[in-house]
Amino acid sequence: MTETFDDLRDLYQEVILDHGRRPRHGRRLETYDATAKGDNPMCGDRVQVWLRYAPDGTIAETGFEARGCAISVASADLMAETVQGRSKSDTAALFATFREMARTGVCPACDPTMERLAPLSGVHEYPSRVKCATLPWHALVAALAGTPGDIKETSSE
Amino acid sequence: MTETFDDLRDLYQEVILDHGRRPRHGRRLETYDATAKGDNPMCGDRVQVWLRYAPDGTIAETGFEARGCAISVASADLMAETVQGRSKSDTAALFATFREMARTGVCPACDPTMERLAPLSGVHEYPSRVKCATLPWHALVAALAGTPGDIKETSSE
Amino acid sequence: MTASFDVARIREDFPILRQTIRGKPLVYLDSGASAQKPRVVIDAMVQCMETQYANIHRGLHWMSERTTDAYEAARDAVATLMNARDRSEIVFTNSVTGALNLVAHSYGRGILKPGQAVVISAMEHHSNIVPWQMLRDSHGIELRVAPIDDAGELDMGAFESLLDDGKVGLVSITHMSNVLGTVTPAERIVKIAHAHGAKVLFDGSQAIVHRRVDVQAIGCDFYAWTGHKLYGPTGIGVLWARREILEAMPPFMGGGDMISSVTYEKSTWAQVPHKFEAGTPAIVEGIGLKAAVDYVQSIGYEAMAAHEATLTDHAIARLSAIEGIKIYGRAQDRGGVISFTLDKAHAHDVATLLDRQGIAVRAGHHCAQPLMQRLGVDSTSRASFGVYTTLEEIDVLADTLTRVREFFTR
Amino acid sequence: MTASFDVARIREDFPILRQTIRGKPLVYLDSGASAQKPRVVIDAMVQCMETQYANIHRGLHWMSERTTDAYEAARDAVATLMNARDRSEIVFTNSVTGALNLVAHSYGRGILKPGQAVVISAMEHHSNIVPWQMLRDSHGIELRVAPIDDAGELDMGAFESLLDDGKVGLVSITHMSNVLGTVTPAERIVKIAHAHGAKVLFDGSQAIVHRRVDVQAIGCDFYAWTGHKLYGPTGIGVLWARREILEAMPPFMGGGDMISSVTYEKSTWAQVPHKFEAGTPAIVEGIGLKAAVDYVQSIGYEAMAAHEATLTDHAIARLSAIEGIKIYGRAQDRGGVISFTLDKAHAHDVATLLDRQGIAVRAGHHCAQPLMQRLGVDSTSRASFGVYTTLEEIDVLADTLTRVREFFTR
Ligand SMILES: Cc1ncc(COP(=O)(O)O)c(C=O)c1O
Ligand SMILES: Cc1ncc(COP(=O)(O)O)c(C=O)c1O
Repeated sequence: MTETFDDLRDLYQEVILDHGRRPRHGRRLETYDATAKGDNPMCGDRVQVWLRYAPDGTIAETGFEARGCAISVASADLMAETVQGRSKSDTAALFATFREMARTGVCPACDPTMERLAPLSGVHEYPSRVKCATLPWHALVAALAGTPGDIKETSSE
Repeated sequence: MTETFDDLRDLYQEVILDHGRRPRHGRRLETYDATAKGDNPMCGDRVQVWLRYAPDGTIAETGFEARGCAISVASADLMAETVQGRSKSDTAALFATFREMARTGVCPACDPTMERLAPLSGVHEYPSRVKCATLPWHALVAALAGTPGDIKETSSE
Repeated sequence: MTASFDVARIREDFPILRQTIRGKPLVYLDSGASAQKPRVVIDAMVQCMETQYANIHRGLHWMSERTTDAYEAARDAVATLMNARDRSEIVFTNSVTGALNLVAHSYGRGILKPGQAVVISAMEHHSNIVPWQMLRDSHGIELRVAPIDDAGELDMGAFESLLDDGKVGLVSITHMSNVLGTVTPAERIVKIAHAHGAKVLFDGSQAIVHRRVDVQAIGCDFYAWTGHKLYGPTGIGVLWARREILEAMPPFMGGGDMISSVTYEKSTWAQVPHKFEAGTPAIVEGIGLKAAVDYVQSIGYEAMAAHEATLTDHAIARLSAIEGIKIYGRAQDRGGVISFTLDKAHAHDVATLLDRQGIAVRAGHHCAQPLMQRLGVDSTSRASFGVYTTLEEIDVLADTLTRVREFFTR
Repeated sequence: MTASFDVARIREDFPILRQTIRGKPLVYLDSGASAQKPRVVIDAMVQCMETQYANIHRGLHWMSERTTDAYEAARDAVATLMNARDRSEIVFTNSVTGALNLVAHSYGRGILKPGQAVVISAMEHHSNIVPWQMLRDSHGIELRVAPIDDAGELDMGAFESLLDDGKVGLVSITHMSNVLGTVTPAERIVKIAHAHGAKVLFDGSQAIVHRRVDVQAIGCDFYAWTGHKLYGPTGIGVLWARREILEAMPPFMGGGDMISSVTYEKSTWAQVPHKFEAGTPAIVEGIGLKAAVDYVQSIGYEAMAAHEATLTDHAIARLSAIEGIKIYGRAQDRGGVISFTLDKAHAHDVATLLDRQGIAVRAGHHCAQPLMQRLGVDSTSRASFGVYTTLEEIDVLADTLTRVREFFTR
């Protein structure tokens, strides 16, 4: 097996397969401060993100429910891990860096905090899969902005 | 001059130029039994044909007014000359033969009565000009059929 | 393979099949989305642009006459292909979507009356749903949906009962599903619809790729399809309709070529089919489409259909044997389009993993969201076949799918 | 010729120019009807079909991703060409006729209200007349026609007074006449129209071939043109409109690619521009159009416009000297399109005689019957120029026309 799909390792690294199969944060939060949905009509992926803030306004916890591919689920889960303890503006900056990495496959601005997200950089080869990776982030950012409605993913990736 | 346009002789034979410039029958009949209009919307050619029948039902006289190119005017004039004295069914058969000749450039079924029309066979190279040559005939046939209304040339040539 | 069908020779006609993807030979199993183009189609387009290109229908010069002839020869070829009674029954549009919208606008708003109904089926492409929804919302036409059974076949009893009240003016239904492969019983549909006073339009985008379509034998009133799926160029589609219906329909778009005369007060329309062909048409594409039709005719529908049946049987046998696979659609009469899901892997991941091995399939809702809902899925993967598809390619697909599942199961 | 413009080198880019017609070198003076295609355009189309062709926007496989990129790159190239603020303001249609009908249907029926008026000019192509007549007749919109003066220029005073009552919702006007060559004062038209609360649509089919179009500088609301006249493929046209206007407009055609979600009860629309691009688009043609735009940009509008001014001045000087000729249109600001009649020969006979000498011109009403009526003619002959046109070709035209007249005068 491994031989045949060796060239898949760049895209489907073990960490993606693992988080895609067994997301740690794949659940609706019992109590939450904000939520938002993301939707990619082109492929049918759907995600909802819930947020709880700490007293200092940083993100205390993130949960999500996703219907989608391994990449979107893994991306949501890795996102949830990464943003824990961060401020809103930190998170927005992180998304910008992540999005750039997903689009281009490289990350000049990456610091160690991005390490957890780096396995997702392989999607840059597939513009349509880039959207899978960024969908949960769009929902997160919408939730942070306090737009709890139905957030559509635009096709601008 | 003549050298340059030698290769035009097949299309614009002297008889066409002559009849195109000075049609013998280019006038509305004072008294008539039938009339019809032809119209080629693609190029803007327009013709009206008037008919007078002899007591035996043959065509006694044909007149026309045409706005169009040398080929349509010459064709109308040569038609008017050719159909004089003919019965309706004769005329219809003549049109069928003429149309075939205009389309193909050859005329296996041609008899001496077609001689006058033969100069028009050059149009076969120009499908869009074939319609110029057949337009007056369409109007004539429509007049013979007793449809005095506004007859449109179809683009079926 | 049948004896008369030499797929290796046919593959040589398609330059793209020599491509490798990521160093692996291309296995193109996405013909249902769009077919590859044989050399003759590409050459016809190039030859037109290099030797005689000009705008058509109103030029008096040599190139315009030649190009007009070549473009109009496409109409003849299509009329023959579909066994139309008359070449003037062939209207060229930009795609089947354009053709279906033409009918929805012109027949829908011009002939159907508010209060009448249009029947579609539960397995339509969005192109045969949305135009009727727009007609419903703007013109007061009711939209009815004929259900399918679990095998993916049209429920004929339910279909007929939708027509019972006599309100249905038009049945617009796929002749072959782009998801399930189901071929619908066209002649029976027409009989039932006509008995209830309804006209019938078939979306033949998939069907005409797979079998001979004889509009007179089917007895329908409209038949629409799209050039790029029949090995032809993009940017051109076909609407066939009975001449008397076309003549009764008001024009859809206004512009050059579709008029007889124009004054500011009033314009009059050209004869059919030109009445429906406003503006400079897809000239080079029409000429390419003729080459595609000639190509298909030279292979022959009988040979193509036999080849496809062989492929489809083999694919269903091989894919069914994969653990955790689910294949959608088990119609008796079906074409070479197979949708499936794997239990352990999402359709998109499947498509991407296959792509890494050079295998092109489609994954998603296939522009048929209501059907997806009926099937209880968000998306499926779909393999679809063309004249150039081989049994070996299907084996590669099946073997790779087995490994894809293992990859996601470890 | 200007120094920077090497027409001999440019001619080498166009394979068709090596053709002979009836043994004579082709003199193609019908670019206003449709332009010839440079090698780069043909190659881009061939290369797409031979190496990466697939349907776009929803494929997950390598070829679909590559082809989607290439097609969407055409949108970027067109956005840059027109200086659109945003690539999503570029809608691809099948032709300018399709673009004008899109506006007439969607903006006309969706935004304009019965009782409002649309202003066109007296020198429109049928494509910019008939859609508004159809809108008038179905939707109760008044159609007003701004007159031209005897030089063939828009009568700006009369134009403004048509807007006086504030009822005009849209001005839809040519940016350059395909008969008279007149370039209309776009920025002044926009100023006046906006001052009266009307939006402005330009039919730029001819204009964009001859000069740089900057939609932000012009300040208009819509701008439409057609690919085949800008050295691009047939089957593709462009509508640019301000994003907020496109967003407010309802969709025109329904189908795949233009939806966000579909259920039988209700569908929601994709973001602009996709909302207006139903069905599989003219993929290969879009890719060809990008090559055409790149080609035009590589020559540069400044060089093209200078070349054309040289040709036009020369042509007017040479043709005016012919006995019995009448040239239509003497606008100050004009492009390389020259209509004329000869006193002794009908326009069709002229075109045919020229064709026998290898010279391709157009003769007829040029899809502008109301303008013909205004000019008091049934038809004219028309010579129109492209980047590949030479002064020598114009000399051949003038010399041959002199002989044509003699031929009909003897
Ligand atoms: C000014 C103008 N408008 C509209 C058109 C129509 O273009 P198309 O036939 O490509 O739709 C043309 C060309 O024929 C034109 O010159
Ligand atoms: C059954 C069916 N109908 C309609 C369409 C739409 O075709 P197009 O996108 O060429 O208009 C397709 C293909 O996408 C199809 O398979």
